Amino acid sequence: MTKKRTGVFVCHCGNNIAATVDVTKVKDAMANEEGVVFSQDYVYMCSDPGQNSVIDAIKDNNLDNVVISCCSPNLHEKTFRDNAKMAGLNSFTCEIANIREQCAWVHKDKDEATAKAIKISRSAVRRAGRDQALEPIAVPVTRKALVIGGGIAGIQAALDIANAGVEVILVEKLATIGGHMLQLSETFPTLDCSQCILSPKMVEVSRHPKIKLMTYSEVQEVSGSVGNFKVKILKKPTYVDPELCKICDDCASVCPVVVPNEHDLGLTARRAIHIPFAQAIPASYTLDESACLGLNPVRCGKCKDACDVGAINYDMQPQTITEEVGAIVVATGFDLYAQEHMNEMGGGKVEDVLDGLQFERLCSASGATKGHVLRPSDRTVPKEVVFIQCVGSRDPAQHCAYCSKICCMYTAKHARLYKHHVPDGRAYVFYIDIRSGGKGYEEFVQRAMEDDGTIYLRGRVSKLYRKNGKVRVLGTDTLTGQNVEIDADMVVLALAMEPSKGTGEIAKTLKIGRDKDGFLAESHPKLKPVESVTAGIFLAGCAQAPKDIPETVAQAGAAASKVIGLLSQPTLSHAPTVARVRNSHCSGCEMCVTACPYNAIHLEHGKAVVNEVLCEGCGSCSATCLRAAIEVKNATALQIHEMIEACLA
Amino acid sequence: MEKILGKTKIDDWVAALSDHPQEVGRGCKAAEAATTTHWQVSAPVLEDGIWSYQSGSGSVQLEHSNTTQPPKGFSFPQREVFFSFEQIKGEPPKLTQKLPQATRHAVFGVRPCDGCGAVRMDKVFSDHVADTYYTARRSNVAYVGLACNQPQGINCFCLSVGGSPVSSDGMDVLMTDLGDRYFVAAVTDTGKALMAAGNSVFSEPTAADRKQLQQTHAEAIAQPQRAINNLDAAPAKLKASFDSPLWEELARACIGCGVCTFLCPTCHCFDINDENTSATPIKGNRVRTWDNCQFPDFTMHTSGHNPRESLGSRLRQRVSHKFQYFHENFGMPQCTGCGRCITECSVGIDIVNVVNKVAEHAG
Amino acid sequence: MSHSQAEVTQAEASGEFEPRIVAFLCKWCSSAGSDLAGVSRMQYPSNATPITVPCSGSVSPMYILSAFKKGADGVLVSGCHIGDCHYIEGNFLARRKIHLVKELLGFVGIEPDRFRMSWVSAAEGAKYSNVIKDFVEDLKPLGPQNKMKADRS
Amino acid sequence: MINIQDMRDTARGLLTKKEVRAVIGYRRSTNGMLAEPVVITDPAQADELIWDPTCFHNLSLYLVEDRKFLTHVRKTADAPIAIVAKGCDARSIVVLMQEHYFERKDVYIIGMSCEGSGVLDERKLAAKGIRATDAAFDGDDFVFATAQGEQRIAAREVMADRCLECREPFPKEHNAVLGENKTGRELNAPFTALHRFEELDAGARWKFWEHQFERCIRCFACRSVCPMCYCEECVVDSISFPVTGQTSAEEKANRVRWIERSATRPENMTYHMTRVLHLAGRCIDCNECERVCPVNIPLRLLNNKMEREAREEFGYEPGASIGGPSLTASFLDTDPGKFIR
Repeated sequence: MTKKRTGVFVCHCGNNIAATVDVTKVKDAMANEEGVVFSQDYVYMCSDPGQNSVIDAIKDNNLDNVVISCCSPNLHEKTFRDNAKMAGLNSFTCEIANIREQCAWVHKDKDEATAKAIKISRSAVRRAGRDQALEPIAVPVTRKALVIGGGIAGIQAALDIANAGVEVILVEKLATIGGHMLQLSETFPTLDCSQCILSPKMVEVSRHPKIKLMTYSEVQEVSGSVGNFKVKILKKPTYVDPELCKICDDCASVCPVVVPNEHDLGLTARRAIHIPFAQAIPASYTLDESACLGLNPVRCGKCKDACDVGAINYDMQPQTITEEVGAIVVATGFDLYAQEHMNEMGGGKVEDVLDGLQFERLCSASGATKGHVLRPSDRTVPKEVVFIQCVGSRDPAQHCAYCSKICCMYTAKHARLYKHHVPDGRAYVFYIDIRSGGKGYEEFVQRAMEDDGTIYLRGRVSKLYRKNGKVRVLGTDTLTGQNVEIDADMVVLALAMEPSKGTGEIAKTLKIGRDKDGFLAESHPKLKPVESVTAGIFLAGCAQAPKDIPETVAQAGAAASKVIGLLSQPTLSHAPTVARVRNSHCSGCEMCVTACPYNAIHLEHGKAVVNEVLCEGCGSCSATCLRAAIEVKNATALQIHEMIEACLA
Repeated sequence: MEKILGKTKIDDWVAALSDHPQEVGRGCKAAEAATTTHWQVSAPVLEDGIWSYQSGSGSVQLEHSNTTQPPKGFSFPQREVFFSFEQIKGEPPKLTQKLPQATRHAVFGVRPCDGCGAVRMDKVFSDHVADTYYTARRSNVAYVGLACNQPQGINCFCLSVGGSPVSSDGMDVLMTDLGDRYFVAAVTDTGKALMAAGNSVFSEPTAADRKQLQQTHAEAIAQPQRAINNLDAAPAKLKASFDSPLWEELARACIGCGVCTFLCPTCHCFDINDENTSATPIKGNRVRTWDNCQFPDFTMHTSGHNPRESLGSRLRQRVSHKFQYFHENFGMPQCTGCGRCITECSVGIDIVNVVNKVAEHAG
Repeated sequence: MSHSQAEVTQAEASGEFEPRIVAFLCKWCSSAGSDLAGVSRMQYPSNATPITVPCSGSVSPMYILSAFKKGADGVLVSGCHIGDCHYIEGNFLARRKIHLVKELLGFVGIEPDRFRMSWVSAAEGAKYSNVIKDFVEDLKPLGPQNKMKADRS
Repeated sequence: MINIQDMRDTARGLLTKKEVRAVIGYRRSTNGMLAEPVVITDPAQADELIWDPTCFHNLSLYLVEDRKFLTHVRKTADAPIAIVAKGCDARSIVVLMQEHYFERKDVYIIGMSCEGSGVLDERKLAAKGIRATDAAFDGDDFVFATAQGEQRIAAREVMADRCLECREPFPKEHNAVLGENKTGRELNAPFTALHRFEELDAGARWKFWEHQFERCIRCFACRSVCPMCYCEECVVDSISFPVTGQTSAEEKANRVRWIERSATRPENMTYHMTRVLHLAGRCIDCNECERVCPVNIPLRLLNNKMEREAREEFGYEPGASIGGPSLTASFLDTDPGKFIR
């Protein structure tokens, strides 16, 4: 084996490095290193002449690998790797020694900084000397996408992807798409009707030739990786054939079972066989198995008898459908933080204390009271209503530490809607701050105060309880410093938003991370806000963090564009710095299999095998392996060993 | 030179050796001797539950059963630096030989089997070719032996390998415990010098002393020991049993560790490695360390082939070396019957049993 | 001038003990955090030489022991905060392994201050600088590490 | 109380019916009173088997050897292999199965309950000045045959520390089991020796270990006897590198020399500390390493330290479950992190 020939290029970065690091000394020291056949310094390595000098030196000196001692690899690693490639080298044999951010900029003493720059550079020389030439891994792409969640985020993403000509499978857990947005009465800041703007999109989904809609379905299993996921979807039986169902309601009218209606958050009731709401998509009834007397003509069978078209089939079985997709959008949305957690707010046990969504259903023309604001306990018009913001939010000690972002706005909307329904009523809002950033938002809140006379009280509510047919609200107005006591007819809590139930499971199924609050984690908070930590899986809507409708739609569009971009390539390229198994050393103990965060390792004939497409090169396997039988290419134990030596020489 | 040393006076002798400017040493030149002022005395000390040679305690009590490690390390240490090297890029390498320091060791309490061990080590390292490092150390080591009035353990078998519990082979001085005093006999010139250094601590032996010595030695030799059945036949029997399946059977429990050979007074295999201390400039030491025929890479070829891959073949190597190959080269068995490899083997591999069984099997 | 002369710094020449630290930094958080310290021009002692690794979870106990054997006076492993690991759970694995290493080092009597682990996010330049400052301060009174350092004479 | 004849009958029966291809057990050695490991294949050999306080060996090592041999000759076994296993040995078999070294069906475990007793510590017996030619269990006592006649000693006086501190003297994982499952032993609390050592301050601990690591002669008996040290190449040294015809020159050249062959303190220390870390969560305290050490390095303290950390900090019990994840390949959200800055 002939010795590798290494070239070192030390950058002055103008005076950024040269002021504290004696670059000439670094260059000379590197020239003395074993294996280094070329060493030079230059004022701006990343300038055109600098880059050209790298290319020329590689060619002229027959270099096998290069080290650039310069700024952070985050800035110019790609630049110099491209240079290496242009000069005919493999780009993975170029290493960056960061002597600016990690050295020149943080030290004053020139001797010390120079000594450290030499160690950093020497360490990079050792690493480069052992670098293997690697080629990016090409992965073919399945041109199909999966969208999980049929709320506004999922609907938008599915439509955007489908409109680009890519097939989409839209999976929704419930019997209809629409999500929470469909429960809303009006939307801020324009007060336009939520259903009116959403229904057309739902219809478009149902009719789109590129969208395969799967309601009443759940994603069970996901394997594979970016470009080629394999997804198992469980389609639960609705016991009604949507093709035949005429939505005549004959079945529901004979059904003997009455249960609370989820769509109205329990403010109304429905039958075991039901349609969630008139505009549901798909337009079909669903027989709720958990409520039904037994799917058995002997036990009941009334609905089946009532159905003229024979759409009801008790023998319908759950189906598992396997699909292959290239990318996934997760839009599993939110749920409200449960009132039961809020003891100081009555813990869900005090009558006429509603959450925000229940109030939406009270205001909605399609809701429980047909759009009349009546309090649930006695169906009278509430004259004094207290709205409380930040219930469960911004309370790191007991509840959720984060701000749920939309409650200031929807509380203002609620107050206004209430005042529009009950002009002589009094609306109080307890708040901590008003956060109304957004186009037209601040003006909207101002109108709630000024036009609609909502009384805003800055302070927290300490307690509420039922007294004399009213809800007594005890709180403090921190602006006046006075205690406030209101006997309200109704109280509306702006409860915190939390990830929808099942977010944990779906995150596990997809092997994507969650943040400390349980929301799905984005890959980078600023630069990759719609990417999950797993390549090929994107995030949209409130599953990622609380947000309002326009933001959700924007994020869904962004996720869709990422999917379209990804799937527009014939193949994908995956970083080749992945784990490699040394068969002679592997004993098949499966410790790496357990440790791998990506399920990228499995056993074949008693030896570990790495799926290079799934492997992200984190090295958890190599640190766990007791036998040095697995390591990450170009970050091998031998390289680290020599780098340690270089740092301490 | 034969003397009597009262047991209470042994420390005075040790003190005299430690303090006495020393002018003689095996083969040392006058110029070297002038720079050396005393003997460093080592003797068995019971620490951590084992007997081991230690120096500097000032007090020597020869109440020990044999040491866990033989004294071979005094002349053949587990690690020996041959030379250091340094190569500045573009220049030829610079080598600096590292000869052992000329410390003189007087090792007390050496048992006859280990004295015989020294004889065999000397043959290996100086008979045909003198090993610079070994001989440099060996010339500065003197063994003050102690005869075994009783066998040291249940696995002693020196008598059946041509040795004796009272043998003075390899010793510079041989002491015999006569109850309240030692009978001290010089074996070599170095031994005489050692005794001379003690001078007045000794007294002359009486006829009664000599008679007791004879009797003690006779009784010692008469003590029952384990036995290799027919030593003289062993080389031929082993030779005939090279391909015997018995080896694998006898080695079935072997775990392949290095206890038997590292603790053996006559095992002398070594490995030579470069230990780098710096990559730029290249710096390091060339080092000799003990190696071990029981380790899996011993005799491993570069090709990956290992002619002695199985534990049975490694056991055969150890036993045949002791009782056949060494005999062929030097006319004596290499084994001195100390029994360490039996006593310390964690799985009961017993060289006496092995030799006897193989011989029996060979018919 | 040979490189070894170049490395004799003023402080070393003046005789004050300058601990030598090997700092294993994960690529995504701690290395980025140290970059931020640089961008923000936060000054800290030059004793720690960084080695960027993919993830704190990739730091084998062997690396740590090896650094001590090669004469490091202190060893730092720094990764992403729990929950922020770029590789989802590498730092969880690291936390468990490093705990064992740390306990073992202390058990055999190596000063606990010689080995340190920290979580430094990409946004915590100041924290990185403080981690190094504190480490150097804590190491100075301990003097050179000779317990594990191979004597290669 | 275990009747030796029952064990012999079990072994004989298994071999006669060809339910197993061999039985790994103990027989009397030629080295004094001690037992030695034996592998028998002939039912007639069953009468050689013994069971007494010198049966300290963890025979699961020979399951490893057996597997290595089968791999080497590229054969698959036609029947399981039987093994005589104490509580601790059975736990090590569980760890080996957890690491897929072999499968449950490959092994027939003849469990031997220590019945609230344990095995002998030869050093403790030697310290009492007793040279015995035979040893036997008898209730709470060990009975030794000596030149001076039979000598009866309370077992706990000469029992190995690890047995005194054993939490599970009954082999839970077994196919057949002999002896009673005696619980509620009133011997030493777990980690008694460790606690005693930890009363020393850091300086004294270093003095202790400095001395111990100086003394190691790197005979690798500790590693060789350990059933968990089954790696083809030990990562900490370049001694046992498995070179095959397929091993490339590059692979040979790229061996990492984490430690040198020289038996100096830093090298020895790195070796032992790596071994301890690699045994964390895998060591089941059979303490064979310490027993076989010719220079008596107290390795158990190191392994016990890791075992207690695993138990107290991570709730991990080595050898408890075949299907569970390994200690260092897994984690809990609640793992301690206070040491992290």
